[in-house]
This record gives sequence, structure tokens and C-alpha cells, in this order.
Amino acid sequence: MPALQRDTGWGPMQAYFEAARAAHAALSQAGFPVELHQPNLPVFAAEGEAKELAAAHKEGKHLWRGDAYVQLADRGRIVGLCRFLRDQLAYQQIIDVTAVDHAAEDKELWGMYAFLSLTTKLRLSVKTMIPKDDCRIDSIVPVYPGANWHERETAEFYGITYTGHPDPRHMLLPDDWVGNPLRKDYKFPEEYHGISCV
Amino acid sequence: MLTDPVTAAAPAPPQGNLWTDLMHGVFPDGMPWWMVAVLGAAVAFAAVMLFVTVIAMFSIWLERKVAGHIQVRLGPMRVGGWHGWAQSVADGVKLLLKEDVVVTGADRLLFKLAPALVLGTALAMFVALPFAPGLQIADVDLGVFFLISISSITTIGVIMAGWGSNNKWSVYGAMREAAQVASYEIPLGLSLMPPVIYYGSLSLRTATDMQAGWLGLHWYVFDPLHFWIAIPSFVLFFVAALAETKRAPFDLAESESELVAGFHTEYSGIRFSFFFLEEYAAMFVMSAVGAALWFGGWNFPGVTQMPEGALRDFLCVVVFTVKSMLLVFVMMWVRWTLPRIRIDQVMTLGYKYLTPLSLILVFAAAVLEYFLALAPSVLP
Amino acid sequence: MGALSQKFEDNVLTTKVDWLLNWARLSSIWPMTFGLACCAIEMMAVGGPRFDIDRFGAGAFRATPRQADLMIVAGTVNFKMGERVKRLYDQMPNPKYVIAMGACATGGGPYYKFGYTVMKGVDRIVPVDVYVAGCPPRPEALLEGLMLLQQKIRRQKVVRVPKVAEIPSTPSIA
Amino acid sequence: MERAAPSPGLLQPGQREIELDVRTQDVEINMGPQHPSTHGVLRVLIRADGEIVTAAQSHLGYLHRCAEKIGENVDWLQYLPYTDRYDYLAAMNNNLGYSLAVEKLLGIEVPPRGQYLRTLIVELNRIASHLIAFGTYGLDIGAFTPFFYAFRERELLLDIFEKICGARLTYSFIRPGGVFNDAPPGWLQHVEDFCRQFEKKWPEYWDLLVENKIFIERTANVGIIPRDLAIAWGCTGPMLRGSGVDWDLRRDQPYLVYDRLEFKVITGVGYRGTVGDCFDRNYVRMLEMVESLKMVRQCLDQMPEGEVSHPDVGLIIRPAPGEAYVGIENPRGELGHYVVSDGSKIARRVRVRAPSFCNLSLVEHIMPGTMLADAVAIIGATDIVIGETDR
Repeated sequence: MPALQRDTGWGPMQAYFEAARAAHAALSQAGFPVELHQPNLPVFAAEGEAKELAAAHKEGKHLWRGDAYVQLADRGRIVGLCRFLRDQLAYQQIIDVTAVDHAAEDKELWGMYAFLSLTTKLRLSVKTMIPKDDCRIDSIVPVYPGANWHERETAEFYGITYTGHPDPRHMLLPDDWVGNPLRKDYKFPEEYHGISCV
Repeated sequence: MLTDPVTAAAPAPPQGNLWTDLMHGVFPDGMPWWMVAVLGAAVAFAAVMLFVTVIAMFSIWLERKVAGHIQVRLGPMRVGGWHGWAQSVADGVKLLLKEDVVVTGADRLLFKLAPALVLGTALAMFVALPFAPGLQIADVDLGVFFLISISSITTIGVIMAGWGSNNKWSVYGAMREAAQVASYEIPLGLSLMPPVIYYGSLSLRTATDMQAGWLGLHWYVFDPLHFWIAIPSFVLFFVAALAETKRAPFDLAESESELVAGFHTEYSGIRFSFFFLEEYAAMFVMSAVGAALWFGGWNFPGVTQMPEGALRDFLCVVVFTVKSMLLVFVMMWVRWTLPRIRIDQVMTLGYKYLTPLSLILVFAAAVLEYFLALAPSVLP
Repeated sequence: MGALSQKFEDNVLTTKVDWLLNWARLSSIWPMTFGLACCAIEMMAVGGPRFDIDRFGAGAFRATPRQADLMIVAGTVNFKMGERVKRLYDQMPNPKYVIAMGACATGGGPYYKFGYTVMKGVDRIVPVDVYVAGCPPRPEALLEGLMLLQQKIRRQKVVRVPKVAEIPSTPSIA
Repeated sequence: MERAAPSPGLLQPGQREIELDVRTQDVEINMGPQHPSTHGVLRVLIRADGEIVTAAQSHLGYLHRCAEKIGENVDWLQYLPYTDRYDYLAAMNNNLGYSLAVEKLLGIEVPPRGQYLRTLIVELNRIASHLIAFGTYGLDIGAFTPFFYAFRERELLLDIFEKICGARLTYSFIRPGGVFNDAPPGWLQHVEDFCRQFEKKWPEYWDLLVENKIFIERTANVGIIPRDLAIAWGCTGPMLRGSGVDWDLRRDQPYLVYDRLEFKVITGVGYRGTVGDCFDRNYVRMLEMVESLKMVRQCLDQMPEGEVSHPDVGLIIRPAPGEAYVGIENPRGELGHYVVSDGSKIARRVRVRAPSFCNLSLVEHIMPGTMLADAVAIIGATDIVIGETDR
């Protein structure tokens, strides 16, 4: 039985790389402070990759695999970037707005935005850094209304304030919940309204 | 609780019926007329109560079995043994034993009065049903009129229940019921007119008598000259009756997927069981009216021709009940097949389609009778 | 039953009355339509054609707690929902029963350790009669839970005086 | 296309006067979290003027189970059972989405038979999920019987799943590296038998519910979502296709072996009303069942021999550092898994982009102006799974 015709089983990889490259080019031309991040490991793991990774880790080299993404240096321009993506590059849909907290001692959160174009069939990830001590970023709801609930959710999970959000209530947690559960330094509650949590 | 207004108002029935005959048997010298009336009413009430309870419980069991079999399952199978025949008994006893909750903030008087009113009207309707030649509690001259006017009182009970419950869902259910019944009274009443014109009487007894005869050809629906009016008017009546009894697809008052349980959301235990009984009693009454006016009442080939007597009366009761239960079965069948209509569509259907259609039918029936009266000799 | 409840000594009559009342209760356990999570799908399957809980007389799913006898807590209860579960339980009229269906309702299940909003068992807010194990339990397991509940109801004393500190006896075969 | 999110506006109590000095007051109704037609524990706060809904506001979180936090605390493979549990109606699809994301970081390819088995079983699961959607939608509209018919067929499907992985609902069958085990003997025949049976039953559903006059009246022209609104709000799946957008990840960004299968992408065409109404959403689901059946048949025909799993993937997985997003076509829309790895055996972040969550966010904005019964129809047509919206 022959191997599969296509390179992967998880979707068109190359299209993503090209999408990130093209978007990076267009965005930098439009004056956005963006940089392109592309994985430096091959799409498929070679034999003995684990050793190679361990060696690279010792040397402090960052080898990584996965999706290419575009990083926005100035988080204040996220709304403009979204509008550019929507109007110029035909990314009609916001797929996801989320954040990543890598470690409790990190000073910054990643703000992640995933876009999808229904016409060019491309996907794009945009990342921007949000410092934890000034945890605010502009809301992109005016551009993509679909980001509404994603931002509400991320706001309560990470304590990010999306300035200009039309409906900044709690999304999933009770209104009187204390803490931002997806932060790495989150302490699990002992009790809630008199009901023990352990 | 309930004194039958009709029996009380007509103290000395001109001919003896079964009950008065019985009384005369016990007191051969005769009783004072008021004692006859009171005792007759009491016995009638007991009989109706028993009959209604049995019929309603049987219908509830049947509903669950019918629903089960339509839905490719079995329905109750364990309780009591054979096909869960005791299911309704268990349900009834359990509901009696449940805690009787009266909600905080409820209008206690309305809340408690509503189930009694609803069940009372359902019982009152049984008074006019002609079960057998010798077994009708009161042969009301205005039988049909009496039935449809009494059946609307149920609505008042429903509104009381909805309002008294201090629950928004209940109020919605009550208001829907009010709107729905108010609009379906008209087609219901009008769809009863063609048979009334045909029989020339509002009495169900007269109607049944006029349908006596061999085979079913004297039944209104099968009458060779009238079936083309009888069948559409029956369909109209049936649809309006579904709406009147709050059955699907017109069960907006208690529509489970929208209003939780509608007007009886806050009712539990025995009071809830009153609503339950009423629903099935009302279904039976409506079906019985249909059976009496369109399907020959107690008449059945062979039974009609039997000599008068207890056996014949018994068979008549069986025939009448079976006919009514068949119509009840059709109501159940409809319920488990069709989706529910929205309230504005209910109104549209009632006012824009059923009412004009029933008016046309009344007109057609009147014209037909007029011409038949003109030419009595040429037609059979 | 308020005036008569638990006032009478054991004798033939009261035993028979209790038998009848218990029989009615256990034969007509109306559950509340109260699906929370994954287990709710299995609860629906129990009402479905293959398992058909209606065979036991427990198929009349009532949407309103006022008319329900049994709350099947089918799924994970978190703190936000817990208040509602408590309220729904309070809204049910006596006698009322609770089946904790599945691992989450029983004790937090797979969310025990890291589920910061998950209540570690619904028995922290409402009394539970029967626990059904599984994640989610098979429909047969829920049916068995129902039958266990029926057994439990069968042993209840309604008009008879309950013996204080009765040692629970194993049900005999006879 | 600058569409600011309209504020639900439930926060200030309001009265309004209409003509003839009749003062009416809007009623605020709390629908849920325990309500027969909110599909679980969704809570919708509705403000209604009589039967007309004037505003609606969804409240979520009654089933928040911290799936994303758990993802950061347990092993890569340990997380797999949690994916079963957020969309419990289509657990295979969730397993698949997560596995694909992890495989992307692992850089491995599943052997052909594994891929075919995955496609086959995912499509079967899609049928099972759409069956529930169809049945419960009937329930919402007030028809009880379709629900039971749907469950009858679903039980047949669950038998198939049970035979291959031992579970009825939460399978954990598709896992990083392949599938749990190969099909047992006779299993493929069993699937074929199911296809034959289902083919006969499907027209019954169509006649019973979809072509029913009352059903059409209740759903056609109700809750219309125009094309651009659906796109802007990030709707996916049948919700997007019901609005006439021809977009299906299985065709447009093919994963597994979908590029080798022939199938049609069903879009709403306004079969009985306007494009994008509730009827169309249900219509898309109904016809997708047929398409899935076709795909299952093709998978059976093309099923290759060989291994089903990648041999290198053990119980402890250490994917390469990096991040990966994989979106797959779940029965409800695009199910995205965004995983971030630092090379250790525990993930840094597992983000689930739940399709019901995004689809539901639009619902409260199309409800105003409809009737109370329509609100139920709209929620039903969205086909949400609360486990997934809340995670």
C-alpha cells in the first residue's frame, strides 16, 4: 500500500508558512512593527531527534516545530493590524483570541490571535506580548465582533483588560470569583461559599 | 363539592330515567320530589366521579403505552404485572402522597381554587353525555350548547392557576390559553352547527336517536346526502377540540420545551393530578361529543336493534365509550406525531382559516337542509 | 399524610398500608429533566428505545421540579451550578430522591484534582440516595441505580414508627 | 462592515408606553440553567414584551470544568480523556483534533490504515451527533417522537463504537500516533450493515420532521443569520453553511484522507424560507448525515491493510518545543486545538477553540424581535453542547 499522497495528515502545512510569510511582508510594508517566526525543525521528525533536541537545549539554542506566526512588537497597534488583515488581506474570520502564560516568573503574557480567510483558505496566527504589570490591550471587537466572547473569557482567565470591550462581564466563572485561573501562579481555592474545594 | 346545576334546576324529570327508576324501586310510595333530585344528583355525582377517574386513569395509561409504541419502545411494563396496567393507580396514589406545595407569594385562594374549578367543570360536562338510552344523567335540551359553554370555564381555572402561581412561565401559559380558547370557541361552536341543523336540535339525545338504524348509514358522517358536509365539519370540530383541550399541536399552555410546564409549573401532588385528570376527562368529553354527533353515539349495528333492557344499555355504554376512546386515541396519535404550533400561527389558523371555513359549512348545511325540506318526496 | 405519618406500631394493617404506599412511590418515580453534562446523554439513552426507563414507570420526565420525585444529577456540578442544584432540590416536594449519576456527581471524577470550579461530589449540597459509578455510567447502570432506589423505598416506613438506630439488615431472599 | 457589537441592554430595567395610554411592561424571564430546551445548562435571560423577545443575554459557565487548566497539569496523553468530555456528543472528533495538534508537534505521520480508520469513525460519530441534534431539535419544536427514532439509530452506532473501543460515549480511541487498536474481526462488516440500515431510515426522518408543515412553519424564516453576520461573528460548521457560505474544512483544508473522498459540501439554500434560517441549519445537518454515510462507504472501500499506529509513540510523549494550531471540522463547526509545548511531558498550554462557544455568541443578537417559541427554535438550531461552550 503506497504512502499517502499528501505530506501530512493534519492539514496543509506549507499553506500556513506561506500565509505567514505573505502576511509578514504585507504588514511590514504597511508600517506595522512585525517580525516573522518560522520553525527551525523539519515538518517531520527525523530519527534521533530527541537527542538533537536535548543537545540544542544544553547549548541554549531554540529549536522548535509547529506553526509559523507573526509577532507584533507594539501591542497598541493590534486594532489597526486586525483592520488591515480584514480589509486588505481578506482574513474575514477571527477564529480565536487567547493568551498563554508560560511560567509564573515570566514578566509577559502572550496574546494570541488566530485568523482565517475563507477566500484564500489561509490561516494566520498573530502574537503580541502583554506585560503582566500593565495587563491591558485594546479590544478588537469593533473590527471582529466574533472576538467578543473570546476576549471576555481570556480576560477573566488571565486578568487581561481589553480596553473598549462592550460587555466586560465574567464569562464562565461566577461573578464573585477571585483570581485568574489560567495564570501559572494561580492558587486553587480552598472553599467557595462555604463549600470545601478539597 | 359539586352540585350539578342542571339537575338541580330541572327538579322533576318528566320521564323516569335510570336513577329515578331506582329511587322509585326503593321507595315504592314515592319520595318528595326534592329528595329525588338531591339523591339523584348525589348518585350521579358519585357515578360521574368514578367513571371520570377510571376513564382518565385508563387514558393516562393508554397515552403512555401509545406514546411508547409510537416511539418504538414499550411504555410501562412492570407496575401491576401485565403491561403495567396499574401504572396510573401507582401514579395517582403517589401524587396523593406528595407534599402539597403552595408557593411563596402565590395568591393562595386562586392557587387552591383553580384545580377544583378545572376538575369540577370537567365533571359537569359528563352530565349531558348520552351513554345509553336509559343512561344519561340529564338530557339537556341545549346539550351541545351546554357542553361548549361549560368547557370554556376550564379556561378560567387555567388562568387562575397561571396567575395565582406567582411564576412567569405560568402567566405565559395562562395568557396563551386564554387567547387560544377565546379564538377557538368560535370555530368549535360553528363546526357543531351543521349537525345541529341536520338534527334540528341541540340535544345530544335527539341527535343519537336520529342516527339509529341498520349499518352505519344513518350516522351523520356516513349519511349519503350529508357526508360531504359532515366530514369537513368533523375535521374542523376535531381541530378546534384539540385546541380547546390544550392537546398537541395546540398545547401551548403547557408547552414543555418553552414554558417548562406552563400554567401548572408550580403545582405538585394532588392539585397537579386534578389538572391531569381534567385534561383526560376533557379529551373524553370532546371525543364523546364527536362520537355522539357524527359517529352515531351508542348506535352500532346489532346493538341498536336489541330489545330495551339492561343488557342493551350496557352494550350501548360500551359502544359509546369505545367510539369516544378511539377518538381519544387519535388525539394521542396526533400528539406524538406533530410538532407544536407557535402562538401567532395558532391565532392565524383559528381566525383566518377555521372560522371562515366553519361559516361556509354552516351556510352549506343550511342550504342543503332547505332544499331537502322543499323536496321530501323525491329523496329517500 | 402529615397527620398519619410515622404514628403507628407495626401490625398487619399498617404493614399493608405501608406496602401499598411504598409500592405507589416506587412504581412511579418521575425524574426531573435535569441533564448537566456527558451523563445526561446516557440519561437520555435510558429514556430511549433500547433501555426505556418508562418500563419501570419512571419515564415521565417532568421539566418542573414541583412534579418530580427524583433528581438524577447527571454530570459535573460546579460551584456556579451547585447553587441551582440546591435550589432545585429544595423546590421538589417531599418525598424526593437523588441519584448521583457518574463519577463527577459522586465525587468530582476526573476533575477532582485540577478542577478548581468543580464541586467534589454533589453530596456536599444535597443528600444522595444512590450513587451510580461510571464515567459516564452505562444506561444499564442507571437502571440498576433506579432499582436500588426502589428497593430502598420498599423498606421505608410511612405510617409506622421507624425504629431508632435500626441495624440495616441484608435483604433476605424470601 | 464596521459592526460594533450591540449591547444586550438588559441591564437597565425599562418601561415603554404604547398608544392608547396602555402601559406595558417588559417581562424578564430567566430561561435555564435547568430548562428543557437549553440543551444542558445554558442560561438565557430574556426580556420579552408579551410573546416578543426584545433582548436576550446568555450566561455561561454552569458547566465550567477547567479543561484548559487541566491541560497544563497532566501529561499529553492523560489529557486525551478530557477531550472526550467537552463535546461528549462527538468525542471522536475531539480526540482527533487534539491528536492532530500533538502529532503536528511530534512531527509524525499516522500510517494509512490508521488515517482511514480515523476518518471512518469520525464520520460515524458525526452521524451520531447530528442524530442527536435532529432529535433534540424535534423536541424543542414540540415533536417528541423524532427524538426516540434518532436514539434508536444512535444505539446502533454506539454498538459499533463499543465494539472497537469498549466505550459508548467517551472513547479516547483516536490518540496521538494513531488509533487505540485495529478494527476487530467483522467490525467493518458491521459498519456496512449499519450503512444499509441507516439508508432506509433516513427518509423516514426527512418525512417525519423536515417535510412536516408545522415544522416548516416553525423554523423557516426564523432566526435568519445573514451571510456576512455569520462570517463576522466567527460562526463555523452547519451554522455558517446554513447561511449559505460554502466552507468546509474537510474540503478546503483537508486533513486525514478527506482529499481522497468524494463528498458534497452542503450549504443552506433557503429550501423552505430564507437562506440562513433555522430550517436551513437543520437542513444542512440532515443532508450532512447522508454525505457522511457516503464517506463511510468510501472509507470502507478504500481501507488499506497495515499498521494503525505510529510505532514510536508511547505513553509518555515529549513533543518538540513549539506551538501548533489544528482546526478540524467538528459536527458543530471548527474545533481548534492550540497547543504550546516546551519539550517536556506536560503541555504549557492547551487551548480549545470550541465551535459551540463561538456559534452561541451570535445567538443572543438574532433573538430580539422573534417570539418566545422562536427563541427556543433558535437555540435548538444552533446545536450547542454546553460541555464545549464552558469546557
